[in-house]
Amino acid sequence: MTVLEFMLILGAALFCLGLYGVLARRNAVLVLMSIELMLNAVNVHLIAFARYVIGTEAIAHVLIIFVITIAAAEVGLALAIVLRMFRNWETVNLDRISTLQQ
Amino acid sequence: MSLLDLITIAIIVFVLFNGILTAVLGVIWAERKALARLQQRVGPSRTGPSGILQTAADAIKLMLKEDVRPGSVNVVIFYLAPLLIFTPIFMLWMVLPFGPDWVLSDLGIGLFYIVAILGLSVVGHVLAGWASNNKYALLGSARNAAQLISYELPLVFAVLAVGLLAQTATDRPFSLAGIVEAQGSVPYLVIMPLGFILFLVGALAETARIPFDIPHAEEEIVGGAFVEYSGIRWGVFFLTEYAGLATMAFLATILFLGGWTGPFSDQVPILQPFYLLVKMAAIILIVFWIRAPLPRLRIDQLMAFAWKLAIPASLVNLLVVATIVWVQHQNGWELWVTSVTISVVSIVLAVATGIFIQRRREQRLRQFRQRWAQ
Amino acid sequence: MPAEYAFNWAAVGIAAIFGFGGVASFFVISWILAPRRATSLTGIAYECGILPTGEGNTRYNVRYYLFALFFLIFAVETVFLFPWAFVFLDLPAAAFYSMVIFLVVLFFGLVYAWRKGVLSWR
Amino acid sequence: MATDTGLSANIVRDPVTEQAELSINMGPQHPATHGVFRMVLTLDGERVVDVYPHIGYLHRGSERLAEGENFQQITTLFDRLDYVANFNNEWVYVRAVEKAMGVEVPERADYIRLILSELNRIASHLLFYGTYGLDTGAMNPVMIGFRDRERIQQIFEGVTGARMMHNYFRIGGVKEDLPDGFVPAVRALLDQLKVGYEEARGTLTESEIFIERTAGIGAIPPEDLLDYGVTGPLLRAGGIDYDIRKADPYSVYEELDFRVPTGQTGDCYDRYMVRMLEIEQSISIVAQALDRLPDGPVMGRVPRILRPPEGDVYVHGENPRGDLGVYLVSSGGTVQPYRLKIRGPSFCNLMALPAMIRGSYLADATVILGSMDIVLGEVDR
Amino acid sequence: MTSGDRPEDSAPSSPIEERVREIAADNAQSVEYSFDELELRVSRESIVDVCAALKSDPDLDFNYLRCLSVVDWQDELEAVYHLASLSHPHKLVVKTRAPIDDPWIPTTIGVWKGADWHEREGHDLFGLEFRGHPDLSPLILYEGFEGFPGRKSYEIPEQVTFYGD
Amino acid sequence: MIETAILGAIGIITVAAAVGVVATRSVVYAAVFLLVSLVGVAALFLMMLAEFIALAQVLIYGGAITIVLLFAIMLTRAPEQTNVQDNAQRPLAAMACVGLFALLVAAALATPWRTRDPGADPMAEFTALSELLFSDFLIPFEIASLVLLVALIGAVVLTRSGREGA
Amino acid sequence: MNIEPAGGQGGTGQGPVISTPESRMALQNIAAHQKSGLSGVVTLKTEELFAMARKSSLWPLTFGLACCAIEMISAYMPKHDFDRYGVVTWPSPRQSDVMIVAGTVVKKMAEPIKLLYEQMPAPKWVIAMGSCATCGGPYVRSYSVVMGVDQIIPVDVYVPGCPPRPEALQHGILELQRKIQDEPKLKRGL
Repeated sequence: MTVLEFMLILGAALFCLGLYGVLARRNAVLVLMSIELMLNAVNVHLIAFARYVIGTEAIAHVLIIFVITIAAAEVGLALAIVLRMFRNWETVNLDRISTLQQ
Repeated sequence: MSLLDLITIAIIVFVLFNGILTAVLGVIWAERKALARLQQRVGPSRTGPSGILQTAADAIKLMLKEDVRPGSVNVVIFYLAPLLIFTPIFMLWMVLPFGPDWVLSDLGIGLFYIVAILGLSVVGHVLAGWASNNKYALLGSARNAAQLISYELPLVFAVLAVGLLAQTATDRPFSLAGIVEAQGSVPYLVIMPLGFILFLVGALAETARIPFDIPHAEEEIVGGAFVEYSGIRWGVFFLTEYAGLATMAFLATILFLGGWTGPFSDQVPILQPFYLLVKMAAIILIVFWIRAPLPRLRIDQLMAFAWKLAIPASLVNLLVVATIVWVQHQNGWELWVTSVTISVVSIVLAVATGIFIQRRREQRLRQFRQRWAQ
Repeated sequence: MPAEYAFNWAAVGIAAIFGFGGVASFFVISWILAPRRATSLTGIAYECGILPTGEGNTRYNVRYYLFALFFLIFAVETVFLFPWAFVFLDLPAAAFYSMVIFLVVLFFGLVYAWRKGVLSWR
Repeated sequence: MATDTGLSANIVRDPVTEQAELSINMGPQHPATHGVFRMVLTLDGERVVDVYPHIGYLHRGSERLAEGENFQQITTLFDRLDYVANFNNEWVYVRAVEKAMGVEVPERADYIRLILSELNRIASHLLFYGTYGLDTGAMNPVMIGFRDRERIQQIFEGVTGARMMHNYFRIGGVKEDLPDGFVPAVRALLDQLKVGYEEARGTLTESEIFIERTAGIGAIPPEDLLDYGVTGPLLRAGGIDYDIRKADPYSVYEELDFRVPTGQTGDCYDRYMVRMLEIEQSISIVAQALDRLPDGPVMGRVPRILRPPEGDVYVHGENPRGDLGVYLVSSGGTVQPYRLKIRGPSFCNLMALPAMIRGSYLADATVILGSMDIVLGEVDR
Repeated sequence: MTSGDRPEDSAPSSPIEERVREIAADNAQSVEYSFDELELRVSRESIVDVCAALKSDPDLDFNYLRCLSVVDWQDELEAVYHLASLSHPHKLVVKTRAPIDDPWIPTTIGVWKGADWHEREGHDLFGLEFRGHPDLSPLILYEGFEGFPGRKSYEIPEQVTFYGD
Repeated sequence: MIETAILGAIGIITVAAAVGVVATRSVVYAAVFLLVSLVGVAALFLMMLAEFIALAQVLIYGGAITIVLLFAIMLTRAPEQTNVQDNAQRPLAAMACVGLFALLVAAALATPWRTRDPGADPMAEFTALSELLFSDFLIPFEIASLVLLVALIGAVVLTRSGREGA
Repeated sequence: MNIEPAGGQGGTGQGPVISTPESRMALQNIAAHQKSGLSGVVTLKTEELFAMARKSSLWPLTFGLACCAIEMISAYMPKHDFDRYGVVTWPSPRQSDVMIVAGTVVKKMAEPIKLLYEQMPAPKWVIAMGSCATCGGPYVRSYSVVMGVDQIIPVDVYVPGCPPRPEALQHGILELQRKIQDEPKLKRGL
C-alpha cells in the first residue's frame, strides 16, 4: 500500500464514519460534528492528491482553505439554528423535533 | 530524520521544560516581591535568602496536597483539562528564538504557528469549567473563553502587522528570528507604538492579569474555572498562567523590542541572552506594576473594549501598515522612508487615541470634581 | 521529507508529548506522595460552605456563543490574511484591493452586530 | 438527570429574555461578603434577576445576653457589635443609660468621647476604603487604608490599652484621663492622615476604571431609601441631608463647625465619595475638638450601683454606618436592663440590598454590597 | 451640658401632640410624654391605620421608621415603633400590645418597607406573628430552632462542652 | 521508516477518535474526540508538507469551531443527556456506511493514479498557495467574505430573542 | 501543654488524647531509634523536607467570622505582613491548607464551617483565633453560640485574646509551623 492509498483509505474511513454519524445520530449537535468529519475526509483526500497526484498541487491547497472556510460558516450558522430550535422546542433531538413540527 | 536527532530534540525539550518551570517559580517570586514593594510590605522573606525558595516550597507543597476529586465531576475531562491548557503554552516555546542560532524549530510561518496554537488552550478552560460541575467554575470558564477569544484577535492583528512590516527588510517575514533580524537596530516599538500597545493589551487579557482578571475574579466567582481544583492540578493552572506571562513577554521582546539585539550584541554573542532577559524582565515588571493599583473591569466593559475599540483599532493599524508598505513597494521608497512614515502615522494614531481617551477621562473627572467641590 | 522541516515539526510534536507527559507525571508523583483522607463531605461541590442546590451545569448566556462565533469568523479571516500578507507585494494591485474589500465586508458585519446591540450586553 | 426528550422542570424561564436562570449562592464564606453574609443570586446569564439575603450566621444573642448583665458590663457587648467602630457604639449605649438615669457628663469627658469616636469613624471609613478597593479588584487601597488605620489604632492603644475592644466609655464619663502627649500625638496623626487621604485620592477616587465600575451602579430613589430605613452615608449619598450630629445634635457637636457631605444620585461612587469627604470632615472635627479640649474631671457623679428608674429610653447616634439606636427598657430597681434592643444601621441598610442589586451585573453585586459597608456584628447582633 | 438626648425642642411640642391626638382619635389608648418623647398607645387592631395616617399626614410626615422593638412583658408582648420625620424635627413612639397566648399584630410592612426584617426578627425571637407579612421564614435563627430565645420564659440551655466525638 | 510509522500512528489515532465521535454517548466527549480527530487530520497535513494548512486547521477547528461547539453544547444543556443518542436507523446506516467504505477502498486501490514526485519545499508550497489564492481565486475569495458575513448576520438574527423587536 | 481533640490531624480516632508534645516526641524518638537501617533515616529526612515545604507555604482560607477577622486582615497588611512567612489567602477551600477560624462560631455557621473544613484537601490545619473560637468567649452564656470551634472540627493551634493582636496570630502561625515540622518525627499527619 502506498502512502497515497493509505491516505485515501483513511479519508474514506473518516467519511463513512461521518456519514454513519449523520444517519444514525439524533442529537443535532452530534450530527453537525459528523458533518465536520465528512468535510475533513474530503480535506484528507485533497491533501493526498495535492502531494502525490499530477495536476493538483496548489489548487488542492486552496480548495482545502475554502472547505475550511465554508465549514466554519456552516458550523456557526447551523449551531445558531440548533440554538433556535432548542429555544422553540426545548430539545435538540432531531426525531423529536420532526414529530413536534407536524 | 534520524533517531539521534529525535534524542537531541528530546533532551533540548526536556531542558526547556524544566527551564520554564524554574523560570515560572522565579517569576512568581519576583511578582510577590515586587507587589510587596509596591504595597509598602516586605514580601516573602523567611524561606531561603530573601524568600527566594518560597515558590519552590509552594510547588512542593502543592505536589503533596491531597488530590481531591469532587464527587460530581466528570473525571476524564477533569484530569484532561490542565493538560490541554498547559501543552499549547509549552508548544509555543519551540519556535521562540533565544539567539540568532538558538532556536529549536525556526518555522517559516512561525507567526501563524503562534496564532494557531494560542487558540488551543481555550478549549481546556471551557472543559475545566464544565467538568467541575460547579456554578462558579461554569461562569468562570464562560468568561474565560469569551475573554481569551476576544483578545486573541487584537493580538493576532498586531502580530500580523509586525509580519507585514518585516516584509520590507527580510525575505523570511513570518519567522521570529527573521523578524528580529528585520528590526536591525530600530525596534518596532519605535516604528509601531500603536501595535505594541495593542499587543500588550491583548497579552494582558490573554494571561488574565489585572485589570483583565475577570475569569478569576476572586471577589465574584471565587477563582473561576479552577475553583474545584486542588493540589498540583491547580498548581498546573497557576503554572500555565505565569508561563503564559513569560511567553507573552518573550513574544513582545521578539516582535517589538528587537529581541536579543542591543549594543555590541553582534560582537559579544554572550550578551544576546542577557539583553533578551533584561527586556523580558522589563515587560514582566510593567505587568506587575499595572497589577498593583488598578481595579478590575466588568465583563461587559471588557468585551465592549475588545470589540469596539481594540479590534477595530488593530484592524486599522494593520490596514495602515499594509497600505504604506504596499505604496512603498509600488514607488520604490527607501526603507527608512517607510519606517518613518509608519512611525509617524502610528504615533499620530496612538496619540490621537490617547488624547481621545484622556479627554473623555478629563471631561468625566471635571464633572465629578465639580459635583464634589467643597 | 526535507530534513529541516522534519526536525522543526518533530520538535513541536515532542514538545506536545512532553507537555502532556510532564504534567501527567506531576499528577502521578502527586498521586504517589499525597495523602488520601477524603471523607464523604470532601467530594461535595464547593459553594461557599452551603450544600449546593440545583445542578451545576446550567446553560450559558447565549451572548457568549455569539462572541465565539465572531471569533470563528475573524479567525477564518486571519487564515486569509496570512497568505495575503506573505505575497501581496509580488502580486498585481487587485490582490491588495481585494483584501481591503474583504476586510470592509467583515467590518460591516461587526458594525451590524454593534448596531444590533450584540456587543453591548443589552 | 434531564433527558433530551422531556421538558426539564427546573428551568425557570424569563419571559423577556428566554434564558434559563441560574441561582448562585454567595457566602457565608466568600471573599466579598464582608464576613458571613450570605445571598442567593438568581442570574440570567450575567444579569442578576433577584437576590435573597440570608443573615444570622453571626447571631450571638447579644440582646438576650445583655438582660443578664449589669449596666456597666454591657459596654463590652457593644464593643463587639460593630467591631470596626467600637467607640461609637459604646458612646450610644452609655448615653442611653445616662439619659435613663439623668447623669451629667463632665465636658472634658464629652470631648474625649467625641475625639475618640471621630477618630474611630475615620478608621472605619479607611477600612471601607480598603475593602472597597478589594471588591473592585484593586490591591493597593487595602494596604493604604490599613496602614493609616494602624496608626489610629496606635493612638487608641495608648489611650485605652486595647486595639479594638476598648471598654473605655463609662456611664458618667470615661475610664481614665488621657495619657500625656495625647494631643500632640493626635495632631501628628491628623497630618499623616491628610497625606494618606491624598494618596487614596490618587488610587481610587480619580481612577478611570474605578469610576467606570461604580458610577451609576446601585442607585435607588431617595424615597425608597427612606422607606427602607436606610441611614448614614448611603442615605446622604442619595441626596438626603440627614446626619444625627446635625439633625438631632448630641454631646458637643453643636459647638463644632462641620459640614455634612451629600451626594446626588446615590450610586456607589457617591457613597464612596460621601465617606471619603466624611474622613475630611472628621479630621477637621478632631482638630477643632483638640483646640477646645477643656480641663477638668473625666467622670461625673454616678452611684456605684446603677439602678435606673422604671421606663424606656431610645437613644441614637451617628455611627460610621448610620443611625445606631438603643432602646433600653428598665423595670426599675434592678441592676440589669429589662430589655435592650439594638437597631443596627447595617441591619436596616441591608434591607434595601435586593432593590439595589436587581437588574445589575453579577460583578456589580459585590460592588454594591461593598458600597453598603456592612458589619455583620451589628446585623446579626 | 447634658449628656444624652436633650429635649428636642424647647419650642412647644404640643402642636404635634394635638395633631397626633387628632389623627389617632378613638384608637388612642393614651398619649403622654416619657422622657422627651411623645408616646402613643393604640390597640393592635388599629395599628396599621394609625401608622398609615401618621405617615401620610403632611404635618406629621413620619416617613422614617427608626426602630421596631418587641418587648416581652411576661403576659403580653409589646411592639414599640420609634418614628421620626425627616422633614419636621419631631419623633414619636407608638406602642401596641398582644397577649402572649395569642401573639399576633398586623404587619406594617405596607407602611414602611423598613419594617420587614424587624418584624421577621420579632417573629424569630419572640414568636410574635406579624399578620400579613409575606415571608416570616427564620431570619437570624436557623431552621428548626426550638423556642423563642427573646422571651423571658426561654431557658438558655446548658451548653454541652465536649472534646472529640 | 520512522515517517511511515508516525503516519500510521496518526492515521490510527485520527480514525479511532472519529469512531469515538460517532460512538460515544456524551456530547462533550464527542466534542473532545472531534478535537483529537481534527488535530490528527492537521498532523496528516503536516506529514504531507502542508504546514500552513495544518496550522489553519488547528486554528479554525481546534481553536474556534470546538469552542463554538462546546458553547452550543453548554447552551443546550446537552451534556446531561446520557441516554442513547442514536436513532432507529442505526443498523441500516451502519450497513450503508460499511458498503460505501468498501466501495471507496476498492476505488482507491483500483484506480491507476498518475503520481508524481512529491515537492520538497514547504515554504514554496505556501507561496504557491498564496499566489494562486490571490490571483486565480480572487472571486471565490470575495464570495467567501460574503458567506462569512451572511453566517455572522444569520447567527445574530437567529440567536436574538424572538419577541424582542418582533 | 495542649489538649488534642481526638480525630485530630492524625485521624487516629483513638478517643481523647491528652499529652504534651514533649512526651510524645520522646516516645517517638525511641521508636525511631529502634528502626534499623538507612531507610528509616531516609524517609525521616524526606518527610522533614516535605514538612519544611508545607510549613513554609501555609495558605489560609479567606474566611473571617467576626471581630477577630479585622485583626486577621491587619496581619496581612503592611505593618505585619503575613506574606513574609509565605502566608497568602485563597478563597476556595480546595487550594487552602489552613483554616483560621477568626471569630464567634454560632450554631447556624457550624455546618458551613464543618463542610468547608471537609472540603479542604489533606493535610490541613485549623487555627482557632480568639476567645470565641477557642471556648465561646464573652458569649459563653449565649443560646446560639458554639462553645469553641473544636466542638465541630479538630483544632491545632489556639490563639487566645479578644481579639488577639496580629502579632499573636503570627505567633500562632509560627507555632503551627513548629508543629508541622515536628509531625514527621511524631509519625503523625502526612
